[in-house]
Amino acid sequence: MLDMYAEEILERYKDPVNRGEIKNATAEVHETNPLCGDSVDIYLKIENGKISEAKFNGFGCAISQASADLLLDEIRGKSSKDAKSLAKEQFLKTLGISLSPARLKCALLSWYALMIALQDR
Amino acid sequence: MLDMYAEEILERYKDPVNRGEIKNATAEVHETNPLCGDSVDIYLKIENGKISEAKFNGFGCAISQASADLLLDEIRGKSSKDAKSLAKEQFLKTLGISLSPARLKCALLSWYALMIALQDR
Amino acid sequence: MKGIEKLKKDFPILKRKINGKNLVYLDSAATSQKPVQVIKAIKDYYENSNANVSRSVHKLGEEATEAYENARKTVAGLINANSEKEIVFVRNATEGINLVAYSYLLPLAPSGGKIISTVMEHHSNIVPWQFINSHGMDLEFADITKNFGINLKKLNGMVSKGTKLVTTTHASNVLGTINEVDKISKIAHDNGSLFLVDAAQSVPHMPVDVQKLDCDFLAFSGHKMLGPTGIGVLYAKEEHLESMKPFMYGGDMIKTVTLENTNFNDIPWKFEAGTPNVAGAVGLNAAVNYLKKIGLDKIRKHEIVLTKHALNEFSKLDNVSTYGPQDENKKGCVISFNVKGVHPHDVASLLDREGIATRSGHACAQPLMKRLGVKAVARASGYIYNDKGDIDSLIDGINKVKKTFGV
Amino acid sequence: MKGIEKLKKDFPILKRKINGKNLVYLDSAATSQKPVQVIKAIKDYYENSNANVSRSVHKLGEEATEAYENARKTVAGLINANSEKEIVFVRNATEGINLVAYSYLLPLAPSGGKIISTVMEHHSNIVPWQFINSHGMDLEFADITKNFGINLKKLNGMVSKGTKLVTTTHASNVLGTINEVDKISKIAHDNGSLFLVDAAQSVPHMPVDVQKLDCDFLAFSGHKMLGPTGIGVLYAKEEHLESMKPFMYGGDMIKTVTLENTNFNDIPWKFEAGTPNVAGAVGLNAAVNYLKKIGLDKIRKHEIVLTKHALNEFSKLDNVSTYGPQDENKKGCVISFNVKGVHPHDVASLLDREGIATRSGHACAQPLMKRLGVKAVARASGYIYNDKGDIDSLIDGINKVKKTFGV
Ligand SMILES: Cc1ncc(COP(=O)(O)O)c(C=O)c1O
Ligand SMILES: Cc1ncc(COP(=O)(O)O)c(C=O)c1O
Repeated sequence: MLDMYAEEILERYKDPVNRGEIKNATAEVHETNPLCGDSVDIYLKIENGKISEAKFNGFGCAISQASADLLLDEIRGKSSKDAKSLAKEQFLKTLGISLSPARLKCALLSWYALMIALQDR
Repeated sequence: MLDMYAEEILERYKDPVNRGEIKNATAEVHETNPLCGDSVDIYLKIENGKISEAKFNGFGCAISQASADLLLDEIRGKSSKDAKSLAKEQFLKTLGISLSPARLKCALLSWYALMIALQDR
Repeated sequence: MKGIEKLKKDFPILKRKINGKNLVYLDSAATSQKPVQVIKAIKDYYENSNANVSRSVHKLGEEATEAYENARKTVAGLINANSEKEIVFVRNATEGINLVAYSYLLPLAPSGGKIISTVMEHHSNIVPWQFINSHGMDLEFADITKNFGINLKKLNGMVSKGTKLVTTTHASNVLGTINEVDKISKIAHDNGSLFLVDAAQSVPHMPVDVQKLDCDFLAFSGHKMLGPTGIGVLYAKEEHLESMKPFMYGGDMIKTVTLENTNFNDIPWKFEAGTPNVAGAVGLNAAVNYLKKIGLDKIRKHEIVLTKHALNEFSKLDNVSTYGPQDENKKGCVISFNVKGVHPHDVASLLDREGIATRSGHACAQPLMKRLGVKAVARASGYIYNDKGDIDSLIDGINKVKKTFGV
Repeated sequence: MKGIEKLKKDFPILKRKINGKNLVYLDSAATSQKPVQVIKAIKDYYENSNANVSRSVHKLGEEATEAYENARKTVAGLINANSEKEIVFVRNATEGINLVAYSYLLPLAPSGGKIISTVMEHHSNIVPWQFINSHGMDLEFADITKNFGINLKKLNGMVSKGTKLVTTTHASNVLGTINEVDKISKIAHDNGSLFLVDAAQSVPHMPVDVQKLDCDFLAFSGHKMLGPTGIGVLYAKEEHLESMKPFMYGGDMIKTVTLENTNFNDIPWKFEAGTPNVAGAVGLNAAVNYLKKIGLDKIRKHEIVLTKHALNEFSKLDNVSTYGPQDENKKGCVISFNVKGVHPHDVASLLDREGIATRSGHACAQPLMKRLGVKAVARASGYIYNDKGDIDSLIDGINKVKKTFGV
């Protein structure tokens, strides 16, 4: 398990590879954690049932932002069906960060946004 | 100090000497302790500023009834002014019963009634 | 109960001398004593994990939050709630009932309808409804039968389509009567009314299953079930909690606040404003675990044996009347009584000299006193740490009272 | 403070290791830690005197009642109330404020009028007033000045004859600002309004005299002043308590109950329905005695020294902003701050690794966050058991945070 503040996570936070907007996105979701003010916007372009492009914008702690960045790597190129079946536990495993209960919400913010974005797909 | 259930108290409870009513009383007060349902009615006949007759009726615990009986012995024949100046502490001293805090209220029920009865005298 | 001697040892207070005599504590219907396990849980919490809950990312905060939410799960398990979301922590049963009054019934009151309670209730299940009544909703009280149960026939006749709430105590704190709450639940629901159970005297003493009872609300107090003071529980079906308005407002019960507007938190936190009684929940958790380890069915059986013995001994006393069912299977371990010609306060004071703690007065049930035609009663009530010897001490004590007063 | 090392020893939790490091507890504005004296008082109560209060004639009941009412006297003495009748025990400051909302303001709301609070309040002093606002009374918020105090000029302009309540925190849980409550009291009273003080962050830390402040209501929590969770205090002037409606209904708050009608009890019991948190009051009593023994003025002086040191050290840190007055004489020992580019949660998580407990988030003051133009803050807050060494550990910790994030 990675430390919450492992180099890899901090790099993702400081230099996210998937940060940005998609102009003509086919799905777009804004999700917040009111308790700490964290927010992410997820943009997807879904073509022929496949996620061809994925970007996010947002504000928040290292965990919420880095995990959003990692999540989009994980689902890009997948069918929306496959992406939708990504279980919470599976995603946390992929993240591989050792998280305290209070910080779980941070790590899952983008995953919740993704699930909403894919709801009717 | 007398025990709460000394012979003298129990005698007063079982065989009060001042129990009864005064038909043409000049002062009459009904006082209750709603918490335990104790009640006393005090009847006084005040002539030329002097308490010539005093009776009580009531229902309640040994302490409330015996102390009512003792109180009337104490004030009969006194001027209403003197009776009115009978302080709470003084009366308790006269009673001479060792009382727990919860039972103080019982002992003082008749004293409160008396003070109300003498209010405007 | 086997091993009751060992169990008594868990309760430090039972070693106390009162007026030179061993304490015989027979006032558990008022409040229960606490085992070392509960006292220690509170102490350990303050010595190791104390912090504010819910909003913290530091270690102590996480431990405190976990301890608090864990207590909620334990309580949900005890009464077989569908989920811990249905458990709201309050101060005591009284606050639980007031929460239902304010959050569910007060908004309905101006448009009428009816609440039905009973004459055998504790003041806490009467006075809140008089408050709602003063805001426009009718209030009626079901009577008791000569067997000291709720008159179901009459109750059935009282409930109508406009009835918003039927409420009754599960077990009477005066008569001991264990009410047929499953039947009352059906009567309420058949008429579209909700059903609230005052479980202050049942949850500590017997298995209670909210799903079997099919009640909408159920309230009880931690302090009567070996737990600390200052913590109680309101159980409510999830759908009700979702639709009800908040009760108290402030920190922790919100999601977002602006000067203009507030979004409330999810249930159950929506109903828990401000810093909760965390140590209270921790103590209650320990109490429930203690009770579960013995087994609530075993506790009930023990109390049936105790009650039977008490009823039997009381029946031999001249000039002593008792109030309540005479069948130990139909009542909790509560004996209310009067010695002829002796005020209950005098009974309790004289018993206290023998080290025997009993209650005297109206037992917070003045309407029931009136219905029974008495001003007050003396009351002895037992729990897991009492044995037949305690009942025998009580009977000896009553005999002394009788001798003192020459009855 | 002289002898602070000796004093630290009174707090068992401070011996704890967090992630292998000594605990440095800097989250007392959320909740305080408890000295052995308080923990022992609770334990002793349960082991020796536990019983239900008010209605009992047995020995334990008398002892419990005395302990409970004695706590009321101790609290009345602490804040110099006219009489212990003016002390109502509640769960926490939040419930105290809600009591005023429900019992005093709600009945007035339909006929209009205005409540004035401020933008620097804790949610507990905002959301209850939004509730009253929804019943017809206006609600306005006074702004803060650039020195993080309440803008008295603007406040003065807002108060009018129709103002029913002016309310403000005595000390801010975010900025530390100690407000000029005596002046605000005068502004309120000159306009015929009542004045409520949220004293959750002042009573634990400095001498507070309700007669000098001349406030109508004052609320605070036991758990922030070395006392147990689940007990708080509402002070109110006797005349207000006398005329106010009850809040919760049930046992203990009544004199007589019939099915038709209820006579309520005298103050303060009229406002305390059901079995109270007796052990909580006993613990609070011990906490107040502990604070008084040290002396509230000495505690305030100690915190001024600590705050001065903290302000000084923080001012040397690059890329770290703080929020609140820079004058230690004008603020409590609360430093809210942000490290540039680092979310407060990450600050707190990283500090936690060093054993340093701080808070992060909106600190239950979202409107103030908005006013300050931040989403959240990290917050360190000190109390009697903290010393300069703790501040130095914090500064070291923040430097580590900066290094980790390359700030
Ligand atoms: C200024 C202020 N007011 C009110 C409160 C609420 O206190 P409690 O949660 O104990 O009700 C707090 C504590 O968080 C506070 O800091
Ligand atoms: C039947 C019943 N209901 C309600 C209550 C009120 O409990 P509490 O005072 O803990 O709120 C009691 C306890 O006295 C009770 O016996």
